[in-house]
Order: sequence, then structure tokens, then C-alpha cells
Amino acid sequence: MTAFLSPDPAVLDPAPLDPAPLDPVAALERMMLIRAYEETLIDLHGRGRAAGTCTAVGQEAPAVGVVSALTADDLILTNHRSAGHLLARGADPGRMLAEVMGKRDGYCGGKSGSLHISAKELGVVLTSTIVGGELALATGVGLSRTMLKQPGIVACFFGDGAACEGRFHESLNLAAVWNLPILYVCENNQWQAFVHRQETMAADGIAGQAAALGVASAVVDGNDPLAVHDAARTAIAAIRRTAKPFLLEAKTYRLRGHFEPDDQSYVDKAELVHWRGRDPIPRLRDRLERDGRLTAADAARIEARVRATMEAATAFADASPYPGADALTTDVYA
Amino acid sequence: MTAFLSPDPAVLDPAPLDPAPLDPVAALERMMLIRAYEETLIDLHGRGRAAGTCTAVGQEAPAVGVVSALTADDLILTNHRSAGHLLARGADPGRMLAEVMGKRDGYCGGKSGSLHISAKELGVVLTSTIVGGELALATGVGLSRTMLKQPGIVACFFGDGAACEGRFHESLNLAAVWNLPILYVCENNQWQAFVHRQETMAADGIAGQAAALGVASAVVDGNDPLAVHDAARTAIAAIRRTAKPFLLEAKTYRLRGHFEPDDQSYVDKAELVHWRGRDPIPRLRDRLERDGRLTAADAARIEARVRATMEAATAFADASPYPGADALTTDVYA
Amino acid sequence: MTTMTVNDAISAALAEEMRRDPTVLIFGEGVATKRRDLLEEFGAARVRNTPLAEGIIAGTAAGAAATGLRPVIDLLFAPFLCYAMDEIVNSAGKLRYLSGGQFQFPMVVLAMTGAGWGVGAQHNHNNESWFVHSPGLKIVMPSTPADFKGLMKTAIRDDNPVLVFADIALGYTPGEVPEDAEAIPLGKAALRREGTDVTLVSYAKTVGTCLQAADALAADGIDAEVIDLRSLKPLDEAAILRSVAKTGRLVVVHEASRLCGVGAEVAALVAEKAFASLRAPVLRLTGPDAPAPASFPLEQAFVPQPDAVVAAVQSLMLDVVAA
Amino acid sequence: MTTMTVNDAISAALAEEMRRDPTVLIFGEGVATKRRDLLEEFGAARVRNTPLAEGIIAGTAAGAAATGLRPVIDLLFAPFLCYAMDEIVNSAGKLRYLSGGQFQFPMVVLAMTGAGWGVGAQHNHNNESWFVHSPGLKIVMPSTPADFKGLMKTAIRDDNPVLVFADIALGYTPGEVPEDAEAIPLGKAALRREGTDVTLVSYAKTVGTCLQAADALAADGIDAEVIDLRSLKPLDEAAILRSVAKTGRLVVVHEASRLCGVGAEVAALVAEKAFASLRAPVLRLTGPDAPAPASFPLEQAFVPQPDAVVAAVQSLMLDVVAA
Ligand SMILES: Cc1ncc(C[n+]2csc(CCOP(=O)(O)OP(=O)(O)O)c2C)c(N)n1
Ligand SMILES: Cc1ncc(C[n+]2csc(CCOP(=O)(O)OP(=O)(O)O)c2C)c(N)n1
Ligand SMILES: [Mg+2]
Ligand SMILES: [Mg+2]
Repeated sequence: MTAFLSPDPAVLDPAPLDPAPLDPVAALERMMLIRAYEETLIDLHGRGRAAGTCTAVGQEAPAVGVVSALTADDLILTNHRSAGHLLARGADPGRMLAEVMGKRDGYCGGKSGSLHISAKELGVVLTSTIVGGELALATGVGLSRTMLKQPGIVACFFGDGAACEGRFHESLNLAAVWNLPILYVCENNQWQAFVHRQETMAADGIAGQAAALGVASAVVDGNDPLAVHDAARTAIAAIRRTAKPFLLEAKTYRLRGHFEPDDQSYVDKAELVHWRGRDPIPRLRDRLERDGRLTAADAARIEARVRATMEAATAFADASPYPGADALTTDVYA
Repeated sequence: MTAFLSPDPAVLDPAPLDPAPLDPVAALERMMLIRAYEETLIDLHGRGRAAGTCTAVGQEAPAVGVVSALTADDLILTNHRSAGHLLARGADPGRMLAEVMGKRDGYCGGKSGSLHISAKELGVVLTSTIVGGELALATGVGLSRTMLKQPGIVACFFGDGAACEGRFHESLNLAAVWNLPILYVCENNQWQAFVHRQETMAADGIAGQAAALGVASAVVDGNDPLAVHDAARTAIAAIRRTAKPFLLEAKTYRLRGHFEPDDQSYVDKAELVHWRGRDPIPRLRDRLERDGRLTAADAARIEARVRATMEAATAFADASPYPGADALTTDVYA
Repeated sequence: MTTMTVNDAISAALAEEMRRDPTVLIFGEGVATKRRDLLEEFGAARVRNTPLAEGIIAGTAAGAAATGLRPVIDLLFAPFLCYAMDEIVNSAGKLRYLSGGQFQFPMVVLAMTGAGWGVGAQHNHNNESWFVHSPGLKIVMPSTPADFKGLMKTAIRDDNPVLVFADIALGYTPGEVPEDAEAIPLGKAALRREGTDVTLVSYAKTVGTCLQAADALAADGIDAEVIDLRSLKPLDEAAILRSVAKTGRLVVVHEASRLCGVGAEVAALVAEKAFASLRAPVLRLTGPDAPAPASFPLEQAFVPQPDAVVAAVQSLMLDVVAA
Repeated sequence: MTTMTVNDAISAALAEEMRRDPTVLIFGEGVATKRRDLLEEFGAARVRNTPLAEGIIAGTAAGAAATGLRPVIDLLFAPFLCYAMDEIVNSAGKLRYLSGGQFQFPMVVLAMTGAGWGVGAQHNHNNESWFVHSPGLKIVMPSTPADFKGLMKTAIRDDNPVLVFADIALGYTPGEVPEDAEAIPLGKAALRREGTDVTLVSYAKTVGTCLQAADALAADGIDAEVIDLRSLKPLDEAAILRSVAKTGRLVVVHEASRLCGVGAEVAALVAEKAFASLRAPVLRLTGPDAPAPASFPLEQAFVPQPDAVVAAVQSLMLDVVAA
């Protein structure tokens, strides 16, 4: 029988720079910044100053845990709940707010709004608002890494809902066949807009589906940034070693509605209460306080810093002008 | 946690008519008719009298084995290699040839040609030439069976190539979640047009992928009609019992090229020789002769009957007129 | 008469048709969550949430339509139709024909289009002309609650696939709906304003733009006729030609971009069949050949505004016909 | 000059560009099997077979294009583009804009269209106008081997997504190709025949139809000008307007169906910008609003024929302009 070799197996940097293990206090602060950013947005929307938006309140752990495991060479593709991924990557909250408010100093000059933010300087190739779009493009980004002999891997964040789209199947299958260096991160937050995950799949989760396509996978507590970080580091090491993709499923929960404002009237209260009790931010803070790694004073200092950052960010975004009318038709064609 | 019940579980006929076990001599004759039909088509094409076409030479066993396990209430959706499925269902080879030749007496009045033949009177809802189209529509046909309280199940034939399309994933997932009475039959013939299956999937086959989506599955020797028939009967019984879908993967081989004419220059010769040795027709005939169930005279009689059928069919199709010019724009809108 | 919004009119049409015909059902992402009243009245079999997968939603509709049901599917935003193009175009649109008329595809596809929400081009794309161009499909895009109700009912009863596009900016617009609103036939435009000097042809949100422009023009002594197409396919050619025969001037207005849009079709129709009546060039005012931006002021600039319509008409009134 | 077929011209363009630029690669279902010579010259990394999944093929191209490669993908038949609409329209077409110009998408999508093979409507659908209507994309649809070669080279070098449609009936048509064929700019129509009485605008296979009609008309004393658009977007508006300014009469011919097709765009353009020159109605000869049938005589009847073009022109020459 003919032996078909996968063309040009990925040539990856043999000894990639490994990021330092995650500092839990830094992780806490980053999660708090993400939370504060999204709360600021909700507030701005409530006051009619920003369009409605998708938040990822309660899902800060996968963002911080995975992104902190990436090196500068790695590239990111993500979905409509991307603020945490961007902020974890070091995005400027002022420029992000400006983007959401449609201002000229936003990362995309105001053309994206909240739903399609990309930031080339940070290696964020795509926020896809088409559910599944990030999965469709990730393989190409992986391919360019391989063919251009770039050391980076690709982190592709998507939801449990995206796993119902056919592109999930097509993307993982191609990545497996072509040996693409992609870390698929499924943030399984139990919701797909207004539909509970249990209504959309007979399978218990996503990881088993990856395995059936020949993609190695693992499941992790998605409300624990340190566990996520460790799992991501292990997965990334495997990707670099094997030049094959890997899927990490982070089990977590969307604590707020699908798109602000949303009264969550359709959400089972007991389930919500259960998961509120696992909110990753108080959970980590309590643990650090219990372990004596964080004092109340430390926590207060962090909180003040985060608040100041968001105030400055809001002021920056406020001050930024709207794009001029000519911007309507620029950037369409190269 | 909210318990989501699948709406309206399929109400199926409690004691459906079970077809008789397959008569192996009848199976042989049906496979020979299918083979003769496709050889006739190839010949007609060679003489410029029919458009090029896809044949399923070597894959007659899944067609005969599965279709003979269906009852009259069951519906069929299939793909571009559908001639065997239609003939196994009792289609008139004359009307089929007429269709391929674009004649008025074809099943679709000549509008389909070889690639989209449907035949309502036979319960053949669709031949999809869009690879994956049959998977996309099968769920709807299953849904109408369930909601209209029809006893039939749905048999959906597709290839290993179709299993690479996202619709495969979406179709099985929905069928699993909605409890649709669908027998998915994957004819894994190792080829996807000009690409070998090993170039397109890291997984070893299709059945494991179904399992990961919560669809029960089985693998069967696709060059043995009796084995296929038994597996199909078991699968159909499970579908009726559980009101859930089932996937049957028949491992077989496409003995001719993708689309006639095709010199198969890209095919590994050893692989082809290997599978030619497993051609289902001589294989079954030899077995029946060895078992004393078929004499040389019987075989000759069958051959003569098949030849006569195809001669009559060709004459019928030849005699059928082309559709009139007005047919160009009829049947577009209801 | 009752007053209701476009969204309510769509729901009312759905409820009435589901009551009338037990084969009508609706499904889509969040349909059962968001249409609680339908769920309660008709049950979980006929009002269904689906997995997040537009292709299989549309394919399921097509398969169900071919075998005895009348599905309505909600695909949410028009750009998401991209994931269902095969099922809508290659299956629902073509298989009646390819089967020689053996199977038909009575199904309705709902989708939202248009600016106003600041969500950008992956949620906002007026792609209706793709479907007008494709055989076997019908396309409806009303502008008032009464028309939404009447045309939605007709769409559900029609034996062909019908796409119903709802401009999101119209969703919460209230309007009068007759109590006994009956199905409104597809393919009939509505004359929103009679006039003699120029014909403004539009559909969806920009019908209102044209009416505002017509008021402004009236102050200027220019008497504009405003035609609301309502149904883009079948297209009410007679209504357009009749009006242009009277006015001799035509401006087509829509939010979709210009190239190969519905405006191109209307202009080409008139350039062929009402050429002798034309007294001035045919103008189109459309969205630009650009994706829809999220930024509020840019999003507003994307959509043709009344003053641009006024200016276009004024330029036509000055235009001298060369023979 | 060398003589080669359209298919060979495409292959030659691919080989030359792959030689020139190491970031160019090609993939698709069967690409490596069918383009053996490319595979041998450029290796398995740059000439790849793919799984059977058009969506991920196009998505992979878009992702690769955004990050440094110049992919060419072969999606085989135009109806299969339905599975890749999201990646082509919502990603490749819109993301440059939505990113504020940060990313660009230099990629080429190849697909075949048109009648002649008796394969029916799921393989044969001239859907090019969908993409003309969509922002951020360029569309090329040549009629000669030389143009295929030159425009394919330009398409590969262009920093935008370009769709190249090849009419299957042209595939084996031989033609002269200059040895040193250079890239032909997008957006330039070719004047195939000069004339003074009527302008025939077409593209792809029906350019030949128009040339045949022009010969027949010449025998009748009618002098037709024939314009081959070659590139549908950008569209060479100037060439069309220049010609109609001279002839005063326009017939647009294409195989795609009429409603919202490229013919509608050309007619609307002329009705706006060359109105003063028009001496007769603008006519369109197109495929019907029907899926493409497989049956040979029906398939032939689907495509506009030279005698229909002749008849249309003759009717225009009789037409008297009413003022
Ligand atoms: C193709 C497509 N279909 C539907 C939507 C509407 N929509 C936006 S987010 C969402 C739910 C996505 O669920 P999941 O992938 O689990 O991500 P999550 O929102 O839970 O983070 C839906 C249905 C969309 N944006 N794109
Ligand atoms: C959507 C789509 N893509 C590509 C094709 C071209 N094509 C026709 S058959 C075929 C191979 C199908 O492989 P498989 O599903 O395994 O079926 P088989 O031909 O082996 O029976 C391809 C690529 C098509 N018809 N439809
Ligand atoms: Mg989710
Ligand atoms: Mg196969």
C-alpha cells in the first residue's frame, strides 16, 4: 500500500524559550484587570457610551493560564470573548476600550468594535465573531509557521459552541494530517449564547472528539489559572516535541449573560449559584491568603492599581476622536 | 442543573416489518446487475452517447447488503456513486440510463443526469453530488419521520471523503442529540477522488469518530454482501429499539477511477491488485459454487438474464426522446 | 388595527401559521429560549433549540421540507448564512429542478441584516442579492410590521424556499397591523407615496429614508413617488415600470453595496423596458463597497441618508436629456 | 508566441510565480495528484493534496495569507464555493478592513464554472456575481489562454484575495500566448473587435459567442464592438463607457442568470453614466433563472447563443428613441 508522508513536517525551534512558571499573585492581578475591564465595559454600555458586548466574566483563568504559557513568537486566534486573551497578552486596556467605543486609537482604528479585535504587534491575528472562524484560520497560521520555519506555535481559543460547527472537525483533522503546531483551547463554559451545552451535544465534552481525529487532548479545571497554566505548558511542550496539534479543554462557566445586557432569565439558578461559588478570582485570592502568599493589604494595593489602570484607560478612550468619514472606505483593498 | 430532554423522542412502529434474510443467490444477481449497469454506462460514454460518470465498481456489496435490509417505509439518501443503491432498491435500469443520457423518461426527466438522481416512488430522496449534501439533508428526513410519526428509518450513504467535510460532524451530532432514526452508511472505499484516504485523515477510519459524538457504530467487511446485510439488520434493529442513529462503516475499495474515463495512473498498483482479489462478485460466486449453492449453469443463466435486462434498458433509454426546450425553465418553482 | 413591532409581527405570523398547520415547526440557535411563548403553546417538538451549526440547521430544514414538514429556521445574522450556502443554494434552491419536480422545499429562512447596532461586518452584511441571483429561491424584505406579518405568513405557506430578511433597525419599530391581516402575496410592491416627478425605489429600512427625502423634496416643489419592493424575488416589475413610465426618473436606494445589488437589477430592468420613458440617468444610492464598520459614526455614514437622496433627485431634475 | 490551452496557461502561470516567489504554494483536493509537474518541481510542502473540506481549505489559505504566505487554492467547481463562503467573504474579504489594515490576504481561489459537461447544477453554477457584490474581493474571469496566464500571475502577486473563474468549456481551447507574457493588470477590459453601431459586453466563454454574432452582424452591415471584461472587479468602467459613448447601444451577454448578475451591473452603470449617449434600450442576454440542467440539449439551451445576440442587436437597431 502506498505510504503517504505528511509533507514537510514542522521544523520548530529545537530549544524554544520556555516562559517562567506562572507567579500566582501576578495571575491574580491579571485576572482582576480582565474582570475590571469587562465591568468597565458593561458600565459604559449601561450609560450608552459603548455598544453591547460579550464578556467572559468567570472565565479569566484559561486566558491567563494559557497566554502566560506562550512565548513572544507564538500567535493567537480567538473568538468573540477575546478581551481576556488580549489583556493577558499585554494589550493596552485604553486602546481596547477605544476600539470598542469605535475610536481612532483603538487597535483597529474603530472599525472592529468589540467583536473582531486583532493586534499584530501582540501576535493576535484574529478575534473571530463568526463562531468557528478562528478554527478555520488557525490551520493556515500553523501552516505559515511551519513553512516559513518560524519557531512560534499557534494558540486558538474557541468555545464549546464552536465545537458543534463543522469547522471544528475540519480544522482538527487537517492539523492532525499536516502536523500543524496548534494548541486548540476549548473554553467549555457550558453555554452557547442562549442554549445550554447539554442541549447541543450527546458527548460529555470536547476532548474525546479531538482524540477520535488523532489529536492528543487533555481536560483541565478551567477555573484554576495555575492548573490551566501547567496543562498548557505540558501541551505546548508536546506540540514542540511532536510537531503535532494538541487540544486542551478547560471546563468553566459563563457567569454573565451572552451579550450585555442579558438578564440570564433562561439560566438554571442552582447551576449559576454552583459556579459562582467557583469564581476563579476569589478562589485564587482565598487560596493565596490561606497560604500566606497574599495579605489583605496586598490585595487592596492590587485592586487600587487595577482601578487606576482602568480609569486611565477610560480617560484615554474618551479622549480619542472618532475616525474621520474617509475611513469608511480605506483598508478595504491593499 | 437543568435537565434538557431531547424533544419528542422518535415514535417508531413498535413491530416493524423485518425484511427476510438475504438470499445469497439473489444478492449475487443484484450485484451482477449493478456491475453490468455500470459497465454499460462506461461503454455508452466511450461511444460518446452518455456523459462521463462516477461508478462504484467493486462496491456493490454495501449497496445490496444494506438496501436489502430496509423495508418499504424506509427512505434513502445517497451520493454521487448511487447507481447501486438505486438498483438494489429496485430502480428500473432503463429509466436510470435514460436519466444519465438526459432523456425525458429518466427518473428526473433528464434534468439530473447521473449525479443527482432521486426517485420518490422508491423512497430515494436524494443523490447528492455535493459531497456531504446527503449528510446535511438526512437529519431533516429523519426529523420528518419522527414528527410525522412515520415508521420508516433513513439510510444515508456517504463516502470516507464526505467524513472529512464538517457536515459529517454536524449531522451526526444533531442526529445524536435529537434521537433521529438514521442509519449512516459510510462506504469507506479508500479514495476521495484523486486523493487516498491516508492523506486525508490521521484516524484509522470513520466509526471511532461517530462514537466520539455519541453515535453507536460498527465496522464491517464491505466486500461481503452477506456480512453487510447482517450488520445492517442489527444496526436497524438497534435504531428501532433505541430511536437513536447508528453508523455502519463498510471497508471496501473503488476498483475503477473517480470519474469515467480515468486511467488510475495515480493508484498504487499493489493496492489495486490486492483489492481486485477481493472483488465481491467473484468472491461470492466462488463461495456459492464451493458451497454447492450455485452451479455453472445457474451462473450462466443469471448472466444471461442480466445481459438481457441491460439490453432492454439500453434500448428503452435510446428510444426515449430528449426533453423539449420548455423543460429548461419548468420545475424551478412550485 | 393593533399596534405592534416588527419582531412581534413576525412572532404573530409564526403563531398563527403554527396553529393553522401542524407541519409548521421552527428551529435554530436559541429559538426555544427566546420564543418562550411559541414553546409553551406548541411544545418542544415544534420549537427547538439546535446545536451551533448553521449548515446542518439549513440542511435539516431542506430534508424535512422535502418529506412533509414546513420548517422555519432562524439563522440569526445574515453573514451566518455563509455557513449554510450549500444547503440553501445547492440543495433547497436546486433540488426541485434536478429531481424533475418530484420533491419540493417549503421552508423559510429568517435572518437579520443592517446597520444600527455597532457590531461590525461579521454580523452586518446586506447579502440579499446573492439569493436573488440564485435560482429556485424567493426573497422577502419588508419595511413595516403589517408587511412582515402578511409576508411571513405567505412565506410559510409557499411551497418554495423563502428567505425573509429583517433589518435590525426596524425590529422595534411599531406600526399598525390589521387584526385580520391576511397573507400578503409575494411579488407585489407597495406604493408608499404617489408622485409624478421621480420614482424612488427601495426596500427595508431605506424606504423610510426615501419617504423622508420625499417630504423634503415636496417642500422644494418636487413630487416623488416611493415604491417599497417588499419582495425582491419575485420582483414586481410592473409596479416599477408603471411608475417610471409616469415620472421618467428613477433613483434606487438600498443599504447593500452597489455592485450587482438589487439596485443594479432595478436600474437594468428600467434601462431595458422603460427606456423610452426615461428622461434622466438612473441613479443608485447604496452602501459603499466596503465591509460594515463598527464605529458608530462610520456605521451611520455607511447607510444612504435622506439628504443624499434629495441631492440625487435634485441633480436629476436639472439633467437635460440628450437624444 | 507559443500555443497552449487555458489549462496549460494556468499551470504555466503557477509554475512561473512559484519559481519567482518561495511563499507561493498551492493546495486543494487532488492538486498534488493532478499537478504532478508542479509537485516534482516544488515539492510536497508547496503542492499539497487536502482532505475533502472546502471550508478549511479556504480558511487555511486565509490564515496563511495573513501570516506571510501566498496560497493558491483550487476549489474545483464553483458550486463547491458554497462550503467556503464564510472563509472567502467574512474572513478573507472583510478582515483587512476590520483589522484597520493590520493584516492582508494575498490569496487566489480557483474554480470552474459553466456548461458543457452535462454534470448538472451542483457542478455548474455561474455564481461569480456573489463575489463581485462582496467587499474586499477581486474577481477575474478571462476568455483566452494569454489572459489566463497574465491575469493569473497578477492575481498571485496581488495583495488581496482574488477569485479566478475558469469556464470549463474553455479549458482545452488552445490560443497564442506570448513567450514573455507579463502580468496583465486587473481591471482592464480587452477590446476584441472594434465597431461603431453597438457595444457587446461579455466575459469568459460568451465572448466567443459575441464575436461570432459580430461576424454575422457584419454580413448584415451592422458593425459591433466587442468588449471582453476579463476582470469583473475591478470593472473597467471607462472602457465600457467609452464604447457606449461611441455606439449608443449596448447588449450584455453572459451565462450566469440575469437577476443581479454582472449584466445588471454593466447595464446600470451605463444607464447612469452614459445615459446621454444611449440611443436604444440596454439589453441583457443571460442564462435563465433556473439551475443548470444535465440533459445535453437543455444545457445548450441554457447558454446564450450567437443567433440570439444577433436578434437582440437587430431589434435594437430598429428601436426608435423616444425622448
Ligand atoms: C456562525 C455564527 N453563528 C452564530 C453566532 C451567534 N453567536 C455568537 S456567540 C454564540 C455562542 C458561542 O458559543 P461558544 O462557542 O460556546 O462560545 P461562548 O460564547 O460560550 O464563549 C453564538 C451562537 C455567531 N456569532 N456566528
Ligand atoms: C463539496 C464537494 N467537493 C468536492 C467534490 C468533487 N468530488 C466528487 S466525488 C469526490 C470524492 C468523494 O469521496 P468520498 O466521499 O470518499 O466518496 P467516493 O467518491 O469515494 O465514493 C470529490 C472530491 C464534490 N462533488 N463536492
Ligand atoms: Mg460556550
Ligand atoms: Mg471514498
